[in-house]
Amino acid sequence: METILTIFIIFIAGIAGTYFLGKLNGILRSVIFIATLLVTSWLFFTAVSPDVIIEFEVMGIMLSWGLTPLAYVFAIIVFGLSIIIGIYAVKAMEGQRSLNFFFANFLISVMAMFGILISNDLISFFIFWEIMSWSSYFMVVLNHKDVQRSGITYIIFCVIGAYAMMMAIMIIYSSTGSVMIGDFISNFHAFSPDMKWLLPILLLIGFASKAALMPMHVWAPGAYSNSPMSYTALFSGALSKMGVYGMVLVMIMIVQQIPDGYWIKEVIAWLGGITSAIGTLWAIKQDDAKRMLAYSSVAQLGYIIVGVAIGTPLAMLAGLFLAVMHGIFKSTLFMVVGAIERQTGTSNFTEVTGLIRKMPWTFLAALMSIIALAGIPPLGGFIGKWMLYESLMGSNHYLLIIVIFFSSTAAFLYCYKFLFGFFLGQEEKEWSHVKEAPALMVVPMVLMAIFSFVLGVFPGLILKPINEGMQFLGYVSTDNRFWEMSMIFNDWGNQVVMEPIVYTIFAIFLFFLIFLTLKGYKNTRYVTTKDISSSGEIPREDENFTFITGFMQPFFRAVAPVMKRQIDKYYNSFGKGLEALFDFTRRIYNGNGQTYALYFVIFVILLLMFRDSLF
Amino acid sequence: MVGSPVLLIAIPLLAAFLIPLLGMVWKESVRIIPGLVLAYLTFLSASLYIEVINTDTIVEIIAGWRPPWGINLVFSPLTGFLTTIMTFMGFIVWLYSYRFKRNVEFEAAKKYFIFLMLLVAGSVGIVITGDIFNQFVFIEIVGISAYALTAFYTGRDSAEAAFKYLIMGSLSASALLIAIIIIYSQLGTLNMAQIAANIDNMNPYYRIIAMIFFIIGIGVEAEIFPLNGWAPDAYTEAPGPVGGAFSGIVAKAGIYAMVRMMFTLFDIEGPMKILIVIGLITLIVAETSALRQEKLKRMLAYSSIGQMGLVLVAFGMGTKAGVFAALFLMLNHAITKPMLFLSGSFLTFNTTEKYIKQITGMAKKMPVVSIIFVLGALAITGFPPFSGFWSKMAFLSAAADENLLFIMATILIISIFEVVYYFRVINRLFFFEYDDKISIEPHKPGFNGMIALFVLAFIVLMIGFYPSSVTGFIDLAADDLMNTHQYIDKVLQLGQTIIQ
Amino acid sequence: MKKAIVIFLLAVFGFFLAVTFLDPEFEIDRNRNGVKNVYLEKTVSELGTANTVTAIVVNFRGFDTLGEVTVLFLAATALGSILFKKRHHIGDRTVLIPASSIVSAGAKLIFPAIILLGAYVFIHGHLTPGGGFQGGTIIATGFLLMLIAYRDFSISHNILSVIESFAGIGFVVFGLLGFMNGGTFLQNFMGTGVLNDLISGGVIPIIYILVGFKVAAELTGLIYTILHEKG
Amino acid sequence: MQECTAVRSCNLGIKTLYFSMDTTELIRIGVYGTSILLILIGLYAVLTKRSLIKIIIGLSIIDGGIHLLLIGIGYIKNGTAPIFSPGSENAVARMVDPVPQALVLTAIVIGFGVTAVALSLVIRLYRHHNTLKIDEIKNLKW
Repeated sequence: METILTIFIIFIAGIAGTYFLGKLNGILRSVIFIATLLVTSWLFFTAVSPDVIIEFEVMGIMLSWGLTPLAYVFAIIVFGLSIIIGIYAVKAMEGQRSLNFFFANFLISVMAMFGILISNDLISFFIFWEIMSWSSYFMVVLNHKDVQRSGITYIIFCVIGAYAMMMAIMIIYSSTGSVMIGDFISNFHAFSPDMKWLLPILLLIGFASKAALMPMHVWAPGAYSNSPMSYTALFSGALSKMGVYGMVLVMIMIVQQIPDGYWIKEVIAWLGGITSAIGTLWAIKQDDAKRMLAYSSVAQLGYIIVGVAIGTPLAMLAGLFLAVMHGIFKSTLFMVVGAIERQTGTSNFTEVTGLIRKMPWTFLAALMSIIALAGIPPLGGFIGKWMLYESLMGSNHYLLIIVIFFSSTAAFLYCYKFLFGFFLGQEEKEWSHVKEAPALMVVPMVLMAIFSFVLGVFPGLILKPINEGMQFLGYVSTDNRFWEMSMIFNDWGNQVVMEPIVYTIFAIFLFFLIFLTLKGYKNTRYVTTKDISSSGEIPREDENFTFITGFMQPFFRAVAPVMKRQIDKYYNSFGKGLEALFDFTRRIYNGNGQTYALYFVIFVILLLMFRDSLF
Repeated sequence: MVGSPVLLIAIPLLAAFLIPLLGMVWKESVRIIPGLVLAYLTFLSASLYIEVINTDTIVEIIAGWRPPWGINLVFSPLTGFLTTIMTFMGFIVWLYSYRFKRNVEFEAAKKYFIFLMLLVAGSVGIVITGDIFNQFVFIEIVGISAYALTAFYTGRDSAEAAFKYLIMGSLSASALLIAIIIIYSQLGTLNMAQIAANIDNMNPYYRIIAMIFFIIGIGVEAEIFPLNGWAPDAYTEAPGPVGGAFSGIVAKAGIYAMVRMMFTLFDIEGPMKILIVIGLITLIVAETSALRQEKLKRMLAYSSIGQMGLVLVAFGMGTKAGVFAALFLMLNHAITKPMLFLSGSFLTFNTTEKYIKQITGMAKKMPVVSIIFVLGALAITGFPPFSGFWSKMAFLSAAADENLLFIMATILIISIFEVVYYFRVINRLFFFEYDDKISIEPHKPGFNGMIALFVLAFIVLMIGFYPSSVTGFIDLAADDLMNTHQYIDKVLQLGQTIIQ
Repeated sequence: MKKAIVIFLLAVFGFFLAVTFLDPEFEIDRNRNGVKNVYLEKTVSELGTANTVTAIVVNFRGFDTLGEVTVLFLAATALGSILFKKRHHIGDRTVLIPASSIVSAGAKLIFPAIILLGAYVFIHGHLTPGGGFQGGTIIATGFLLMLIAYRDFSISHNILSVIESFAGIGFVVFGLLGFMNGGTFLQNFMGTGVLNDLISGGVIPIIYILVGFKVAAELTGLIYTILHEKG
Repeated sequence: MQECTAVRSCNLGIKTLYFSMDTTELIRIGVYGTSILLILIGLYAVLTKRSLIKIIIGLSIIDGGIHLLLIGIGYIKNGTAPIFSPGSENAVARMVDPVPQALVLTAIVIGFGVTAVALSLVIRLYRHHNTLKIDEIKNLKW
């Protein structure tokens, strides 16, 4: 039996077991759930080798499964994240509704992502893609919140993407007679010029919809913020990377074969840049941590796409590295929000303050992730961004670099807001009862934070698989010669050259933290958030004067013109207009039998009159 | 030889005449006998179908007169395929409606089951007959059973729906008769095979006129666009299982009749613009009308009409791949849409209006039925790994082969609407809180109904995970439809051997 | 306005119909190699039936007739189903005007004659113009006359239903007997006898008589149901 | 398929009607003309009359026209009934086509059945809506 098939069987057994045995006993459900994830990951990391290819035939179409080095990089994200998030979810979801469904569906999502990664052909790729779509959809609406709006928006963009992809797949199948990704790539030059443009664009629409690229990003905030946080961690961390995976394949393998494909790359890169800028701006504006992180995810995926779209070796390295890092720190942050929401009951910055003493470990995880997100040196995000800037410089995208730099800097604002809003500032009495999250939730978060530190200091750990994946994509091997690509790597390529500085900074930082924690208990004067007598204003009763209220007003005044035009609104009015139109057209069926008889006669006459052109 | 195709018609008719007599003796028999008959028909049809696949097409002659003179029944891989689906679905609908409403009285139940049985028998007749006038008679049998079933419930607007259906049905019957008149006056025969053999001798003008009247005559049963005003009303007002029977059985028979006419009778080669145009318009109008429906069954009805349009487009491509896709779509639709209708009518059991908002949060109360409904919705919108995906894929692949990019794009865009309205219902069902004020009192589904639903769900999953289990059959059926000469030869050579 | 549109549409439609049917060429190809000649030839030689139309209706295209009988049966059943009420009062007539004495006296006189005529028509269906449908209809008119003439004239629904069922079953059973004896459904498996004898034509007269009974019973039932319907 | 002549439209039978006053032609055109007229009258009733009963009458008139048309195509010059009697066996050539007659028998019965069902539906509708106006009976729409 092939290992891949074994993994699938274990997954299916796990899904069934989680759902049906879970009805009997909650502990049994958790055990099966975790065991499924562990066993499949173990099997994957130990026994799956890239050379094994399984082929079988469905409806006369040859399908084939096998692991490519590129997919391996993404599989690391998927399996790594799913185990850690899975452990977190077991505790975090306690007491929520439809748990059997949640855990079974979680496994379905993981299985679908695994399936996407091992698909060597477009049909099974598409099947798993769609399974991922609907399973994630059911997670988005699982909370019964804003179902008809954000849920439907999500599914619309899912199917737009999926159908664009399906159209491309079917055109490929009917012209080449094969659905193998490899065959498609090698036969691409034989397509007609029109198809050479149409196919990559359709495929890119499909992938961009999952990766939340700019015109198709509107689903992301609603979907990310409405799913249970334990799933959003996976959603933003791993699921959206599937879109990136597809884009990598298309951008490198296909677009480079188009004579004028340069323009597609530029357009996608710019879209990525604009996405990151807009996402960042909107993230700053949010008051709800979930929505903020959702917009932040959109922005971060923008960076990744910029890297992938530029396509120079360093840019690709940066993109993929950022993809891994984003998976790690963004899922940590979502887990943090999940923990805070579980402990306090809300995820709004303006309500919760001063949790640093109540939830120190959560704070630690949040801090590390925020640092990674903002791209401050010792942590992983820095290296990714550095490489991205360097590659943009190297490929003369100076304007784009400004956009990226702007959004990257602006990201500090929401990072600060997140950290400050939740953890720092005065403690409110309201939140005095809040306790640290259970160990089962804290450990995964801290573990992830440690990962992002380790990868920031020893990026070689993850750069090696990425490098192999890039060789698969046709890049020249740079194995162990990373210093040639970027100046920040040391001679062996597995560490960052400024490691002594990093260690120092980190040690000072840690010391400072401990100092603050110890000192802080003694010299603090407690005032409520309403107490702003120092500023000489008299607040009204209904105004909520935390630090977060009216945060960054001057900044927003500056960027207001950009934010006024919101793409969601256009989509909304377009959708409303369509519905109104259809509501009008269905009045054709006016309910009068006589009118139907009149249609009958008109139809006969029309057919008789246009018989020459119709038959 | 397990039996003869003629038994597919004779047995239900015999049973229909017998039921009133037996009902006087043993009241329960009016419910049981139709079930036995339909089970027997399913068995007979399936075993004949297997035999036909392994050996050769059966051409059954009636009254001892060889094909050009007598009426003949053709049981080929294509007709056998459809017949088996129809009889099976008939049995499922019977299983579901056995004790559907406990309070239905004996008289009403007797009539209901007679109509249901004859609806199935008539649809089977439309499919297996080899004579155009005979097809007309069967269309009328189906029509009258359908009117009566539509108007089954008193106290609702069912009579209104039935009356609209009747007006359209009656007009279409007239059109069909005109077509038959033209054909008979030109060719002097009513046998499909002989018409097909001689169609080239026919004056091209009359050929087109006859075709137009045929399209209109059959179009009402096949639910094509301007003629389908009755369909949403009838589907809505008919009893729940009957909606399933309409979409699973009657519409299929209508589509078959139209396709047989285009492919065999008038022997059109290549793409058929008319079918593509009509199918696309039907699809667009129906799916967009479904978008804002407030009633569950009406929404399902529009969806059903839309799917029929899709099937017509697929047939209209006129290629083997197109026919394959169309038959696959028909199979999936025949399984899935009744599944939706049946589970939907359990969900809205205790209401006559069947508003979608009345099933808000019903999944908490009726989880299994709701899950089956979702399964059907996912299958019909073409989400893998359920059955609808494969047929949609086959369709798109056929369209891509013909380079019909515009049609592919149109259909995919329309599919988005389909996804939207189905998911709105799913959301209401699962992801809304049950609300005493809006939602209706849940109904405990009957044992037999659940079995029927489980069987359908099993088939949906089976086709979804292992499409090769049915594609072989569909492939044979598509070959059979494409090969007009074989059809003519098979039927007419019987006659020739007798003459000499 | 609406009428003008309709008239315009109908004018266009009528034009097309006229172009189709009034064209002399419509008749040109007629019956070149039609089935009609075979029917005319074989009716005498193989079926021994004088009336070709009957032979076609009952034998050559007997399957149609079976369907047709089913349609009638369905219509009768549908009527009962559509007008079904929980408590069906028999005896409450919608038509309440009493018939004049001339009608009632005449009806009594004419009724047996009508029945006899109907029976004659369907018994001789294979020899003379007429047959089961025509005869059945005549008999039903007789009952209609009686229903109009006498307000308290009533017919047992059960008896009608039994006749209907037995006739229908008989039709199918004769078809199946043909299936067993001759190999095909509705086959004329009995000896044909001498042309123009009353007992000739094999099963054709038998089936047509059954059809006659069935039609008579069904039409009477239809009339009876509608007549007793309170609006 | 494509070569069907557009000129045909002008080629009505009217010329024949005036210039070759054959009895057969007259009968033929009379029968067909009448049946077309009946169909149109029936359609007119169906499309414009508001009363359900009149619509049903219209449907029946359409049926009647079509039955007439059906019978019409079986007619041949100086034809006799297709019934054999002693001594008339050789009259086969003069017998009219029996098939349309058989078909029309079936069609009439079917039309009758449909009409009966339609009338019963009208009774139900009247019971439910208390009106016979078709444009007032449209609870089911859109």
